[in-house]
Amino acid sequence: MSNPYVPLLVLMGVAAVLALGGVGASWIIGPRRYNRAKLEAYECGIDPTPHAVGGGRFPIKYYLVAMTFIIFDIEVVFMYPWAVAFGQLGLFGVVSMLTFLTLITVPFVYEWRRGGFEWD
Amino acid sequence: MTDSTFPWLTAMVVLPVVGALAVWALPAGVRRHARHVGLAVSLLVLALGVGALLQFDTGAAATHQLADLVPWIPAFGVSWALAVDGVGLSLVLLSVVLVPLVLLAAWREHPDDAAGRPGPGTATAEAATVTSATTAPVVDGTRIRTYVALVLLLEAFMVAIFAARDVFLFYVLFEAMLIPVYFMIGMFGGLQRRYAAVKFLLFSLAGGLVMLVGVIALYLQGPGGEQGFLVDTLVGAEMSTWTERLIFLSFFLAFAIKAPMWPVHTWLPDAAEQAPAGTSALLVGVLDKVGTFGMLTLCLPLFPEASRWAAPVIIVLAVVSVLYGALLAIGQADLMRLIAYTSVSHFGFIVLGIFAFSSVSIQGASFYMVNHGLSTGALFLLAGFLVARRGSQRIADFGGLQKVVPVLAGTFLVAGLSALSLPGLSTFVSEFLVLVGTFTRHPAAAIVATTGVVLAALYVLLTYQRVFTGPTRPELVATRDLSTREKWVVGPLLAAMLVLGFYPAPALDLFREPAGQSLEDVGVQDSQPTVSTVSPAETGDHDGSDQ
Amino acid sequence: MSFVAPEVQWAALAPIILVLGAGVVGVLVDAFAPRAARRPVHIGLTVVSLAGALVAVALLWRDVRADGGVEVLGGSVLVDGPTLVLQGVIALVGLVGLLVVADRTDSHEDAFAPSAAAVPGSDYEELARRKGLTTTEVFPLALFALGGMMIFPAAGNLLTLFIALEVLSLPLYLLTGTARRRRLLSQEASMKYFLLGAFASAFLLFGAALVYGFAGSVRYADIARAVSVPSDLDPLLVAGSVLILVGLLFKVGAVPFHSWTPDVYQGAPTPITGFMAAVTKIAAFGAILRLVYVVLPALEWDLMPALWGVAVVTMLVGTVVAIVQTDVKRMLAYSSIAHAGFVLVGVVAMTSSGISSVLFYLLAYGLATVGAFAIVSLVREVDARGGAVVAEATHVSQWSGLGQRHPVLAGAFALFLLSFAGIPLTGGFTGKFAVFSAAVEGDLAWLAVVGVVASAAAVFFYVRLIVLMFFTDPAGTPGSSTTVVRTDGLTHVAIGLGVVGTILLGVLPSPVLGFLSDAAVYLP
Amino acid sequence: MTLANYLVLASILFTIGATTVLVRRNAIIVFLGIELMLNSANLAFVTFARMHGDLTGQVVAFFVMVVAAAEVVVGLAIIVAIYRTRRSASVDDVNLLKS
Amino acid sequence: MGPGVLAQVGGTAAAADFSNDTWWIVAIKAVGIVVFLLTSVLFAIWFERKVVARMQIRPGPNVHGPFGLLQSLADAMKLLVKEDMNVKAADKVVYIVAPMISVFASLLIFAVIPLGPAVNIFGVVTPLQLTDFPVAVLYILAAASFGVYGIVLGGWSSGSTYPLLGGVRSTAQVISYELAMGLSLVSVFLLAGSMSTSQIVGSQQQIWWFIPLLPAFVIYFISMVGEVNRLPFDLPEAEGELVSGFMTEYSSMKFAWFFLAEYINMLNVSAIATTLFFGGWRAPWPLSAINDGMFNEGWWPVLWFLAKLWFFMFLFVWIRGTLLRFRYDQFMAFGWKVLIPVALAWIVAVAIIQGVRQFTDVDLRTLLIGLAVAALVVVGITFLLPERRRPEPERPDEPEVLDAFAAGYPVPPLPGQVLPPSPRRARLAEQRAQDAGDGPTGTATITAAGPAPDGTTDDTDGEEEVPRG
Repeated sequence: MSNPYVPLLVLMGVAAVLALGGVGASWIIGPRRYNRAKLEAYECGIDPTPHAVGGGRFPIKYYLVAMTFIIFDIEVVFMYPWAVAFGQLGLFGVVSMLTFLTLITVPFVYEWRRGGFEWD
Repeated sequence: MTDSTFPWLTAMVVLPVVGALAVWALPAGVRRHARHVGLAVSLLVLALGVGALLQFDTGAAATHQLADLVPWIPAFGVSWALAVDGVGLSLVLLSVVLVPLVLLAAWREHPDDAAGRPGPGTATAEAATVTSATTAPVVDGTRIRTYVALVLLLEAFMVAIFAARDVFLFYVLFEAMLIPVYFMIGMFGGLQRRYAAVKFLLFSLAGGLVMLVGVIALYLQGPGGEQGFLVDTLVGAEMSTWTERLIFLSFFLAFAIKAPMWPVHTWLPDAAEQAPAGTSALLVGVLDKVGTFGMLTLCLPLFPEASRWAAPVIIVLAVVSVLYGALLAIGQADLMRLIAYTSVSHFGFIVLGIFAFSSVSIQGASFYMVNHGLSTGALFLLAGFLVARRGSQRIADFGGLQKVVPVLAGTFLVAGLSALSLPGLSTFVSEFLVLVGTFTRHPAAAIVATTGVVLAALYVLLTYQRVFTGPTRPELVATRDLSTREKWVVGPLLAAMLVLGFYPAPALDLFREPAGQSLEDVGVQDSQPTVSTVSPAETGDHDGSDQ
Repeated sequence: MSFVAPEVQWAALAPIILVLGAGVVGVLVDAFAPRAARRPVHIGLTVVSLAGALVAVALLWRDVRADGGVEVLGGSVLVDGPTLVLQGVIALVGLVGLLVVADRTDSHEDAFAPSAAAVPGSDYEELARRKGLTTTEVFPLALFALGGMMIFPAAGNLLTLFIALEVLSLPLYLLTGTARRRRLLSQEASMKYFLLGAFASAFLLFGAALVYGFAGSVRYADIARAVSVPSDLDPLLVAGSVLILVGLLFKVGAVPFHSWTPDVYQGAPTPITGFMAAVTKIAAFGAILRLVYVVLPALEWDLMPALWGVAVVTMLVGTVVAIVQTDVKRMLAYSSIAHAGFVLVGVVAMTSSGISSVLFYLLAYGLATVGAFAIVSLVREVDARGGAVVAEATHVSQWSGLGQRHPVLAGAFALFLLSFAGIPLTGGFTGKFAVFSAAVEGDLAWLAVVGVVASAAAVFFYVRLIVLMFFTDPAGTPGSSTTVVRTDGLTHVAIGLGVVGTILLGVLPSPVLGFLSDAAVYLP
Repeated sequence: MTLANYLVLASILFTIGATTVLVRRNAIIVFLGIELMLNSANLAFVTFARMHGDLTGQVVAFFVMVVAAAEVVVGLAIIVAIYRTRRSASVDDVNLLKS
Repeated sequence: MGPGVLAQVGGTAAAADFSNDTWWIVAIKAVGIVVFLLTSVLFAIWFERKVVARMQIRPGPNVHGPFGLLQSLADAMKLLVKEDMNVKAADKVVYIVAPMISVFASLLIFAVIPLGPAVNIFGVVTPLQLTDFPVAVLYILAAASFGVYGIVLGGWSSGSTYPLLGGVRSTAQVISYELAMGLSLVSVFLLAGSMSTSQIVGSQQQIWWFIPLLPAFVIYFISMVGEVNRLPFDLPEAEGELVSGFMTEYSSMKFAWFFLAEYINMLNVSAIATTLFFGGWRAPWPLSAINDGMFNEGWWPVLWFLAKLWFFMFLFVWIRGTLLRFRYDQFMAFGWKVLIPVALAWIVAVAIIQGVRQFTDVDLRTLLIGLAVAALVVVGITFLLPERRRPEPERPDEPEVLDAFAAGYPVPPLPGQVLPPSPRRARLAEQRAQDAGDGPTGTATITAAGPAPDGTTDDTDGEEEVPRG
């Protein structure tokens, strides 16, 4: 098996079959006795909040987290190859990565100071 | 006279610029003295002009003298090159003479100036503008310093352009002088001043930009280098026939717009109608000469072949201009428009003279330029006085003024007669020379153009009759006659016309040799040498022809 | 496989590092400095860094003149004559532009929102307004943009080009959305700019990929070598270079790719509009110049006709559409489109004078643009009821009579307009003359003719504004509709610099022209 | 499977992305189209890198990922700001500025 | 941290050799992984319930099968035969696919986890690992991130408020802690010189990385708990607030998949911790020395691996039994303000130490002394810095008088509010004032002192008067 990714495909196939099969099996086996209340969204028995239907709103802070995550995730992506090749890059690599980290830290500090990580 | 290395021409350019800046920067308290400063400066320039005239060697009028040559933009091959031959000098003098008169003419037309309101935009100022605009295009008092500064700036440009010996410099000035005129019309003109100003600017700029292409192309045809734009460098440049013709056309179009020739004259009546009288006098009297001056000093020497090629068409256009201008002048109801149309006719004569290619006609055309400046300047200024008194430009609003204001009527008549080239006035000499010179080469054109003289008599005399004769209209009874100041304004002009009419020889001396030189440049021989006033021996040593 | 650490000539990067470093420090200032101290510190930082960049450019110029330039970072950045000129011009014009950005008005109606992140009309915004906050982040953002712009024309490979493009664009997208007044307009302009800008940069990137596929390298020098040898892959190359040019032409607002310009110019805070109109164009044309003159000259027969067409259409559309505009900022936007066309005329000349003429034009245009928008930022509407100064008066009718009330300011604006129109004795004329003569020299006389026709038509709308300012009576009683707001004076300094520069470049352009023709030599 | 197929795929993706940008009116979708274009360019870069046996293309792809991330952040910030202002993210609604 | 260990960096261990694998070996391994995970989950659920029960001093499941071991199986069967509902407001396709994504992604990670060294399966010598490649850890992270889609899509597509908030919360949580997790792994790669799991395990022959990289391991451990939404970080499910969060609208097998995915993910992160920090399948120290490494060969290592794996599983349960749930802001603050900065600082420290050691002539002792001095200096400086005074929370100077009936129905006063004096009391006060009888100022004694002179400082810029148009 020369290509290391082929086994992955096999596993994915098995996993997919399992995932589909499980739901399918319960669909076949399970009883079906619906009524209106069962199909309503769950809100402790009172009528569902209308705005939740079709994509509700949620606090803006989540966007902020997502954006911050994207930036830092990219940073991490850069650090992996650097870490693996650490021995070959020499001092130049160390200094470059430290510079890079410094530059990444600056906005991090900025966001921190400006309350980007406060959850209120 | 004095140190011969004194840069007369440059001084005559720099002085008004400095004066304009000084006037513009006058502190708030003394702004009403702007006209004093302006007049003083313009008189100083006039003095310099006289000095330059004395310094000028009339014996070698075809040579460009009093030269100043400094590199300006070597990267483009542009130099600050000023020098004048006879024609240029005469036009420079015409400019520096007219400017103080124009300033003087505007002296009292801002009665509220003494209030000296520094803050612009108060309600009364607006009211004043509106009323003055409805009655007459007079100079608003609070903006006197702007007006004076603009006039001085314009003077600098005028002097420089008639002396420019660098094509690029000529072009730059050609365009730059539009700006002060534009503001003069737009800020101080009549009700339709915006329209007129924009029309003027767009026409001139369009022509100028076409010329710009020609300028660039011409440079590339020439030898180039750091003085590649000098006229002397460019004369005789090798170029293919059609290149030459196209470049010629680009230049000619710009000049034809400037010296309003039919059919690109339409901006002039509007501009003249709306501009204040002084501005019109400068605009038509001097500024538009840049067009004919350019034809004479740039087109002919730079594009001899193309000039010969285009001459028949141009002559036809010129004749059409003569007749068209005269005919329309007859039908005008507005005094200023009328004068403007007469100018269209006169410019037709000048162009005709230039492109008839005889030394006599060219000499006549050169002289015509000066004379037309004097007579039209006087007419506009006088018409301005009239309009200021009546508050209207409509000819129909006048009548019978002769009895009330005899001096005004008399001077107007003289100026008008000069416009129809009555013998004894200087215009007669020039017009006669033009027609004679033209006749030698294009008899038909000359004959047709001569009818323009008859038409001229019609429009001048009709106008005089409608304005000054007949029963005096009741509302005009109290009209003032010319004041001393106003007499001082028109007096010099009339005097000059008379003097040059009876004794044109000194002026003609200035033009004779340049005319011969032009003819030689364009490569045409006089068809009837006997008529020539040029001695053949003097034509060989022009500095620009022997490249 | 062994890795050899590259040797970096840091000195040659000094201008870029100074500016970007100041941006980084600026972020820290915003993080740590007390609120009251932020603005002064930012102004000091900005001025010092840009002045330092100018000095660095001047110092580098000696070496570059001697040896023609250096390749830094393995050819990623090329420091040669045009690079230094453009960096200097960018730093200079950027400095002037940032003076306007930095200014504050007496009426506390600044150009920038108290808190750009706040929802307009929300309590939070009201609170920020009452506390007198301003978005001081504009300074570091502008510095980052400037840093990107300084890299842009120096880029020596397609990757650097792309990165620089993004570094300069992203801050501008944000800056566009920070206007204090008409927030929604501003934000929408920001979004439009962002979407279209990202779209264009995607084109550039895909083009870069194709060119990389053709040449097997992203270095300009290698590509140029590969381009000169005909091969089967030529379609790849042509498609790639066209896509790259599309991305760049977008940045300069050339015509098929111009649709963002008027909206963004109108929506952005006016100081930012001036800043970006001037400096972005300089940087983007710098990049185009290098690409056209160094990388793709062998493709002249394939690309030039397209560029000619773009130049013609740009000039004509910019001019014609500007004529019908009634908003000053939109009009200036279309005028800037037309100017992009004029500059393109110089670019396609393909002569060495083409390079220097473009550089000169950009300098003249940049100074006048910054000055013009600075003036626009000062002319404000007055609230009819309270008499308070509110938003900028950008409708042309509101400018009527300005020349009578504020003759000096209106005079300066008229000067800038005349410079745009290319009236002699202004920098604009010298620039136009330079590019047109370069075009004629490059056997493109017809293009110069089109350019001349377009500039003749363009005069119309510039003149119309002058007519309004000087020849029309102001509407209403004085100060009731339109006024000029008083400021700390930085804007006036910028306007003054613009006026002086415009006149000097018009009357005595010789030293600059001489210098530029010396500098207009690219590293191979 | 030849490498050229990857190029065809990249071109198709690029076209889809560009079409999305031009046709769809929702800002987020337009934005996704742009991301698709960037990634198709990445694919092209990596494929060419493989063809030329040269690492540059892969390095470029890395940088492009970073840039795309930065673009996402800036773009989302702008879109969210408008969204909060207008409670809508459709490009059609952005009509204050005539296009 | 012996010098020998660190010197090993640079010479990376050999990767596992898969060249002998045939298609049926691969199939066996793949199916084996899935079966292993499913049974492990069943066991884990029982294990958790049992352990928690013991901690709470109760028996836990003990009815079905020996020790109640079949309890989980029974639960699973129950879910399978339950009614399968699709909520009306749901976005149908996404709603159904979301749980599948979750379980699908969670099943993938074990593909690159080495359960043991090369063994002989039906005559084929093959490593006890489905596959491996140079960026295996990157693959793990990718698969883990993919799993988040299941949660967020499930929450979004349900068309209901609780799931939406739960899904978003969960996403924010996972991505926040994924950063710290990713950063903590960097130092492992740095020392191991590889991202291939088998090579990382191979590189831990001398020492398990959790010893020299203890801070990284701690960060990893914390973030792995956060990553799988377990107590004390189980905010997305937070029964008290969100009634199970993103799973609220799910029932039957779809619910089972989410549930399954959560437990598989616990196994996953435990396996990763084992592989990256605890030597993978390697025998613990005293055993590894026995008989020339006998316990590191053959099928023995599977035992060590499972032991370590279940050690981590036990920790999960232990924590659940011990700790309380975080508040959401505490949780996010902890992630962003503690874990990530510490992780960054740790990377810098490792990079500097390794850089100086490898590329310069400075020896370790000097380096450590230098670092200690630097640390002391920094600490000293922090002592010198003036302590930031926390701004006093704004206390309302005077209790606000509440009009209890303003809304039309009576409401009780909030903190800082007081009810107005009752009419009777007011009369009384008036009476007293008159008794004092010395002037009209008397009434001032009971009314609040006038409005506090605040706000004046804000007004100095004079912006108040500017109307907004």
